[in-house]
Amino acid sequence: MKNEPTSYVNQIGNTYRLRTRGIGKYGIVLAFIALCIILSVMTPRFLTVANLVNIFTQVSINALLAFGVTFVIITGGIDLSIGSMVAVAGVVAALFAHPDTYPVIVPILMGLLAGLALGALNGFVITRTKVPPFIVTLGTMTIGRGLALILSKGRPVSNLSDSFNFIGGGQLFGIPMPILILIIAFAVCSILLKKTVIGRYMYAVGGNELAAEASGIRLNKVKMVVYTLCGGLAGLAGIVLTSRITTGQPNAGAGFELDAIAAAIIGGTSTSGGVGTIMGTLIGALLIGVISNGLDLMNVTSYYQQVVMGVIIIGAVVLDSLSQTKK
Amino acid sequence: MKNEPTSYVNQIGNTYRLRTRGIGKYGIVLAFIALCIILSVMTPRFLTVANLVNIFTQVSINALLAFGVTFVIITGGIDLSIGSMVAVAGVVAALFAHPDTYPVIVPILMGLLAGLALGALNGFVITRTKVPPFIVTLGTMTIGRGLALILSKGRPVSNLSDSFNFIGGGQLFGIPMPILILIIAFAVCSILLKKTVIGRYMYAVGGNELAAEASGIRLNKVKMVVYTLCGGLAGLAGIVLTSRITTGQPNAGAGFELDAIAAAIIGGTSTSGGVGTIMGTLIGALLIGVISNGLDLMNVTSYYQQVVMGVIIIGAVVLDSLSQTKK
Amino acid sequence: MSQSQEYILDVRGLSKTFSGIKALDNVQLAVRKGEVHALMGENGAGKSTFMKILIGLLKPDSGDIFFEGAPLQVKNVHDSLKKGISMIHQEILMVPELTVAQNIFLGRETTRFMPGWLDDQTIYRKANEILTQMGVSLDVRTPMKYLSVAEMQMVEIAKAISNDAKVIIMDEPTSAISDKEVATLFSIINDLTKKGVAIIYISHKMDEIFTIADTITVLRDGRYIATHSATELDTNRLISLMVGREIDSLFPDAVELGGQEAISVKNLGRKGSFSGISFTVKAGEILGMAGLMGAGRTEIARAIFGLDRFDEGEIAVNGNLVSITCPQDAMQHGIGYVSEDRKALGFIPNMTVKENITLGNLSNYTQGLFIQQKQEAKIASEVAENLRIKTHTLDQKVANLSGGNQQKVVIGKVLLASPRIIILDEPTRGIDIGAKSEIYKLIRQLTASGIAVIMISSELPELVGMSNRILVLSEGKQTTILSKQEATQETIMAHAMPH
Amino acid sequence: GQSSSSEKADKEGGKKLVIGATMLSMQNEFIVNVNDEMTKKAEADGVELISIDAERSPLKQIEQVESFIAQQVDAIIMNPCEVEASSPAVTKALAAHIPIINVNSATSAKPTAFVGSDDAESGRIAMNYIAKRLGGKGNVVMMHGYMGQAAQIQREQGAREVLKQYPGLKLLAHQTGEWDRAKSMTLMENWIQSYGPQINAVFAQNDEMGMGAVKALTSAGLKNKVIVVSIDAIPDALQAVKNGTLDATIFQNAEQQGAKAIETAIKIAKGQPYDKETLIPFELVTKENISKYQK
Ligand SMILES: Nc1ncnc2c1ncn2[C@@H]1O[C@H](COP(=O)(O)OP(=O)(O)OP(=O)(O)O)[C@@H](O)[C@H]1O
Ligand SMILES: Nc1ncnc2c1ncn2[C@@H]1O[C@H](COP(=O)(O)OP(=O)(O)OP(=O)(O)O)[C@@H](O)[C@H]1O
Ligand SMILES: [Mg+2]
Ligand SMILES: [Mg+2]
Repeated sequence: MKNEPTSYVNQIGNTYRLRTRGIGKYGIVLAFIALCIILSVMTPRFLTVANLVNIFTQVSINALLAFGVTFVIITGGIDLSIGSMVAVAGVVAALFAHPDTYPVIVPILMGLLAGLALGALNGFVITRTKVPPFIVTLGTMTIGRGLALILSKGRPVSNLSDSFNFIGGGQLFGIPMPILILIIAFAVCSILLKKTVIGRYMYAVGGNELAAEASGIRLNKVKMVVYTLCGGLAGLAGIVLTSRITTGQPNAGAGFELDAIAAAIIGGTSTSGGVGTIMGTLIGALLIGVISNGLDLMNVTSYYQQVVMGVIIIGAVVLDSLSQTKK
Repeated sequence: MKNEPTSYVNQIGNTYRLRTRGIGKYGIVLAFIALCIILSVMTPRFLTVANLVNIFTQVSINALLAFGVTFVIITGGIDLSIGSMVAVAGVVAALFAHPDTYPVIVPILMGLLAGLALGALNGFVITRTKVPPFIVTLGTMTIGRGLALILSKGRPVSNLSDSFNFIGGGQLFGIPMPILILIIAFAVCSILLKKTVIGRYMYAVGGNELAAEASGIRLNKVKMVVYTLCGGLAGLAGIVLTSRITTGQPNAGAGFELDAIAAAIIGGTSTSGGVGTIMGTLIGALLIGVISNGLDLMNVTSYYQQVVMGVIIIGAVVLDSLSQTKK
Repeated sequence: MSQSQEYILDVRGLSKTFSGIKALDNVQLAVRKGEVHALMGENGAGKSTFMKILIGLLKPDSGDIFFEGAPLQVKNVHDSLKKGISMIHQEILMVPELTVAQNIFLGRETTRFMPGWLDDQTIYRKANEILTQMGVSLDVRTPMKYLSVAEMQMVEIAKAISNDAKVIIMDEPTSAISDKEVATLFSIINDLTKKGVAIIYISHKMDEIFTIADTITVLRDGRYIATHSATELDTNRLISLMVGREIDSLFPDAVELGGQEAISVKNLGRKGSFSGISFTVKAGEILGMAGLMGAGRTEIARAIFGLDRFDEGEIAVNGNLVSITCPQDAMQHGIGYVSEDRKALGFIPNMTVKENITLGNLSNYTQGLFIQQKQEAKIASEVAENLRIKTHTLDQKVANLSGGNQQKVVIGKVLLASPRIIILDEPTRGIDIGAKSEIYKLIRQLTASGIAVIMISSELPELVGMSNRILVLSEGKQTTILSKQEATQETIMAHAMPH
Repeated sequence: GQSSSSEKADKEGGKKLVIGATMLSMQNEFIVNVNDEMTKKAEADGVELISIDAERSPLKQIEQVESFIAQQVDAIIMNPCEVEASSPAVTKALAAHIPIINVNSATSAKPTAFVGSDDAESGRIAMNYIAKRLGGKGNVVMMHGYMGQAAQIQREQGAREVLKQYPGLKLLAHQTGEWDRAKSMTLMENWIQSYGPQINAVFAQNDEMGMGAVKALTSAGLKNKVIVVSIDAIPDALQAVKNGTLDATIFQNAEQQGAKAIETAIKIAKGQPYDKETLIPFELVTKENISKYQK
C-alpha cells in the first residue's frame, strides 16, 4: 500500500480512525514480541523448542474458535455460542468414536456437522428475524449446553479409538496434529477473507450494511455463510479438544467464547465491524496463550495470576494503541 | 413567534408518539405477559403472592447489574467486569461487616466504594487509551476476580452482623429489602436517563460519538460517569448478594455479566448504542427471572431446562421484533 | 397492458406509508429511453423514498412499476442492478475500510482462476480507467474513509455509471461537488443518454435542472403534481409548482455594518493541508470562502472549531488570543460550526428532532441536573417552525427525516447555542430552494444581530450573493480576499485555479 | 421441625410425598450419579422427587429452596454449593417448618439431617497415599478446583494437614485447573516445562483434573516416574487405575449418599426416627482393590 495521506486522515478528524489494518497489526506484534523477550529473560524455560511447541498446541483450539468469531465480528455480529458448540461437537464426535465401531472419518464428519448445523441455526434465526445476534447466540449457547448434556446424559463420553485420539494427540512429520490443523485453518481462513468475494462481502457488510445492500450484496447470504462457518470451526475445535483429552465432555468449552472474542479484538478486529484480519487474531490468541504459559512457568500464585493476566492484556493493547496514534 | 407553531410541528400532535421507542417496549411487554399467562395456566403455584415476591427478590440482583450495563451499552460501550465487581464489593463489604466491629453503614459504603473505584478504573483506562471497552473490562474482570480471591484469601468471608444481613434478608413494611432497593434503583436510574442532562448525553454519545463531540459534549466525562455508575450499581448488587447469602464469596457473580447484558438487550437496548430504557431492561430481567422460576416450578429436567430457556428467550425477542416490523 | 413501448420505466399509483404517515401517495412517473428526467420537489416531498423503492431498498405499499414494458419485480437491490437500474444515493453509501476501487466494484467483483477468487488487479485497473476518464485524480487504492465528502460523491458517480445500466437514478449527485466536477458529470450524462440510457435526476440546484433536463416531474408532499417538458417551464413556474407559492428575491440585501472585529486568524497552517491563512471577520459581516474541491476549506473550518489540530498560527476572538483544542473550547468562545458532513458530524440519528436541536445548549434548559422538558419542547418547536423543518412531530427520529430537513435540524442546533461567530460549511447542501431563501434570510438576521459568519460554499452564486468579502483558496493556500465589488464568479475561479 | 412435619404427614394421609432436591451441578459426573441414585430410590419408595440444578451458584440454590418452600414440599434435600453461602437456605427451610437434609457436603447452619462425607478426609487420604508411596520425601504439585469453592478449600486443607506431617514432602507448585480436564492438561504441560523430572507426585482435587495430568505426563513420557492421585472415582478414573496410568483415586459412594438421603427424607417426613448424621467414608482405590469398584 502507498504511504498514508496524512491530510486525508486529519480531515476525517478523530484519531481512532487511524486504526487501519496495517498499523494496528504492527502494534500488537510489537507488544507480543516485547512480552516474549521479557519472558525469555525471566524464565529460561520459556524459549525452548519444547515449550514453543507446547504453546502452539495449547493455543490451537482458541485460535480455531477465534478465526470463526473473527469472520462474525467483521460482519458486525457476535457469536457467544461457540463454547457450547465445542461441547456438542465433541460429544457427538465422541459418541461415534468408540473403538471398532465406525472409521475415524465418521466421528470427524459428525462433529463438524454438529457445529455447522448449530452455526446455520444461528444464521437462520439472525437473518429471518430482527433478533440481535447477541441474544440469538446467547440462546443457542444455553440450548447447545443443554444438548451436549442430553446427548451425553451428563457424563463424559470416553473410551475413544486410537485413530480418533490421534487428531489431538498424534504427530505428523514430528509436528503435533493440532498445530498442523491450526496451520491449515489459518491458511484457509486468511485466503477466504482476503482473496475471495465472500471475504470482501464480509468486510462490506460489517463496514456499512446499508452500502453493502445498496451494492446488491445479499446480506442474509453473507450472514448465513459467516455463522455457519463459525459453527464449523467451533465443531473442528470441539473435535481437536475431545481428541486431545480423549473424552467427549458435555461441559467442555464453557467460557471459551470470551477468550476467542478477546483474541480477535486484541488482534485488531473492531467490535463495530468491517475491520479485522486472521493474522491479527492469531497473534491475539498467541498473546493470551503466551501470557498464561509464562505465568505457569514462573509459578505465579494463582490469585495473582489473574491480576497479572488482566493487567498484561490491557497493557499489550494499550501499547498497540499507542503505536497507532503516534503515527 | 410566541403563538404556538401551527405549521408542521404541532398539527400531527400526539397521535404518533407511540411510534418509535414505544412499540419496541410494548412488544417485549406483550411477550412477557404472554409468558406469564402460559405459566399461570400450566402451574397453579406460579401466580401466588409468595411466588411473585420470590421472583422479584430473585431478579433484583440481575436487574441492578442490568441497569448499570444499560447505561454503558447506551453509550456504545460494554462492561464485562460487573460479575467480578460483585465479588470484590461483596468480599470488601463482608470484611467490614463482622458483628460488633463497625456500624452497618461502613460495610455498605466500603462495598459501594469498591464498585465505584473499579468502575472508575474502567472508565479511566477506556477514556485515556484507545483500548476497546471489551478488552479493558475483560481485563478488569480477571483482575477483579483475582482481587476478590486475594482479599478473602480464597475463602468465603462469613460471620456477618445481623444488621448487615438485613439488607438482603430483611423486610420493611412487609416488602423484602432487595425489592425495595430494586424499586429505588429503578426510579433513580429511570430519572437519570430520561430527565437529566447526563442521561441525554449518554444517548448522544452512543448515537453518534462524533456529532456529540461536535455539539460540545465532553465524551470522556460522560464515559467516566457511565462506567463509574455501572461499577457503583455492581457494588450495590454485590452488597445485596453478600447479605442475602450471608457470606462474602470470592467467586460470586461469575457469569452475571452475560445475564445482565442479556436483560438489557432483551429489553430493547441496542448493542450499537444510542437506544435503550431502564423500563425495558427491568422487563428483560423479569423475563429471564420468570422463565427460570417457571422452569423450576414445572420441574423440567435440568438438561432440558437449558434448551427450553434458550428457546423461550429467543422466542420472546422474536415476538418483540415481529410486533415492531408489523407497522 | 398496453404500456407505451417508448417508456423504459413507467410507474403508476405508487404509495408508501411510514408508520401511518404517507410519504408517497399515488405518484406516477414515466421515463423515456435516453432522456434526462428531473424529479423535483421540496425537502421531504418523497423523491428519495420514491427512488429507493425503484432500486429495491424499500417496498411499496401499492402501485405498479413497468420496466421495458414488463412488470418489474425486485426483491432486493441485487435484482434491480441485474435488471439494469442503478442509483447514486443522496446519502453517500460507501464502505469506509475498503479502497476506492473496491467500493466502485462492490457487488460485481471480477474474479479469476476459479469462481469467487478475487482479481483485485483488474479491479484497480478498471477503476483507475473510469476515474481518469472522469478527470478525477484519486489513488484507487486509498481506503474510502480518507476521502472528502466531495471525493466520495465522485466515487459514487463512478460506481453508478460503470454499471452498464439502462436507467441511472441520480439523487442529488452534485450536492457536495463544485462546478468543475458538475461539468464533468454533465458531459458523462450526455454520453450516456446518447447511448440510450435514461437518467432520473434529482437536484435542488435550479440552474442544473434547466441545463440538463429534458422532462420535469414535480412532487409535493408525497403527491404527484405535474410532468412537463423542460422547455415549457422556467425557474419561477417550476418553483411555484414545487412550493405552491411564489418565492421573492433569493438573496436579501446585505446590511453594511462596521462592527467590531469578532475573529481574526493569523497565519494558520498545518503541514500538508493548508498554510498562511490570515483573515478577520467583523461582527455582522459574512466572509465567504471559495475554492475548488479539496482546496482545504473544510480543514480550516475544522481547525478553527477545534476538531483538528493546527501546527502554526493563532486565533483571536474579540481581540483576545484564544487556545482552542476541542469543540468545547470553540463553543465557549462563541464559535459555532455547521459541518458539511451532517451524517457524520451533524446529528444523532436515533434521537428526536427536539433532542437534536437542543443538544448544543442543554444547560440553558436545565435546573440542577434536570432538563426542563416543557421549556425544551417550546424552544425546539420555535426553531422547527422558524426553519420550516418538515416533521410529523418533534419526537420524530432525525434518521427518518428527509436529507434537507436533517440539514435544517443541524443548523437549528448550532444557532440555538447562540454563537457570536458561526462557520457554515456548505450550509445549503441538499436544501430546497424555498428553504434556501429561508436560510439566507436567517443568515442576514444573524448578521443584523451582530454575529460574524464564515460561509464556505461550492455554489458561487450563493457566495457572491451573500458575502461581504470572499477569501479564495487554491491548494491549501490563500490566494486573495476579494471585496464585494471585485467578487464575480469569474474572478473567483481565476484565483481558485491551481497555478 | 420434626413434630410439625409429622403432623403434616398424618394430615395428608396416603397422599404421595413430595421431595424437592437442589443439586450443586448436574454437569458434574459425581453429582449426576448421586442424583440418579436418589431418583432410583425415590421411585422405588413411591415418592415424588423434584430435582433441580443449582449450577454451582449458592444464590440460585437459595432461590430454589425458596421456591420449594413456596410449593410446600414435604422435605428438601440440598447438595450445598457452599458451606456458608448456602446456609440461609437451611435457615429458611427450617423457619418454614420444612425438614432439610444436606447431602454430600455440609453447611454451617445445621440442617435437619446430614448424609455425606467429609471432603477434607479425601484430601488427607490422597496426600497420605502420596507420602507413603514417596517414603515421605519428594516434590508434589497440587491442582485446585475453582478457587474459593467449598470442595476446593476442604480438599486443600486436608492435603495440607498431611503435608505438614511430612517435612520431606515439598509442595513445588499449586494452581487451579478449574475442575477441568483440558485446563489441567495445559497446566501439567506447562509444569513439565518448568519442573520436568523434579516432579514426583501430582495431587489433583478431582478425577477430571487427574486425568488431564495423566494425559500430559503420558505424552511427555514421564508417567512412570510420577505418581498421580485424584478424587471421585469416576468410571474414566477407575479404568485408568486399572490400566495403571492413574495411581489412585478416592471413592466417594454416590449410591449410598443418594439412597440414604432419600431414605432419611422419607423417615423425617413420615415422622419416623432417623439418624441426624449419616457419614459415608471415603475409600482409597488402587490397582489392588480396583475390582471392588469397577462394574
Ligand atoms: N424510514 C422512515 N420512517 C419514517 N418516515 C420516513 C422514513 N424515511 C422517510 N420518511 C419521511 O418520508 C418523507 C419523504 O422523505 P424523502 O427522503 O423521500 O424526501 P426527499 O423528497 O428525498 O427530500 P430531500 O429533498 O430533503 O432529500 C419525509 O417526510 C420523511 O420524514
Ligand atoms: N487528490 C488529492 N490528492 C491528495 N490530497 C488531496 C487530494 N484532494 C484533496 N486533498 C487534500 O485534502 C484536503 C481537502 O480537504 P477538503 O476536500 O475538505 O477541502 P475543501 O476545500 O473543503 O473541499 P470540499 O469542497 O471537498 O469541501 C486538501 O487540503 C488536500 O491536502
Ligand atoms: Mg432525498
Ligand atoms: Mg469542504
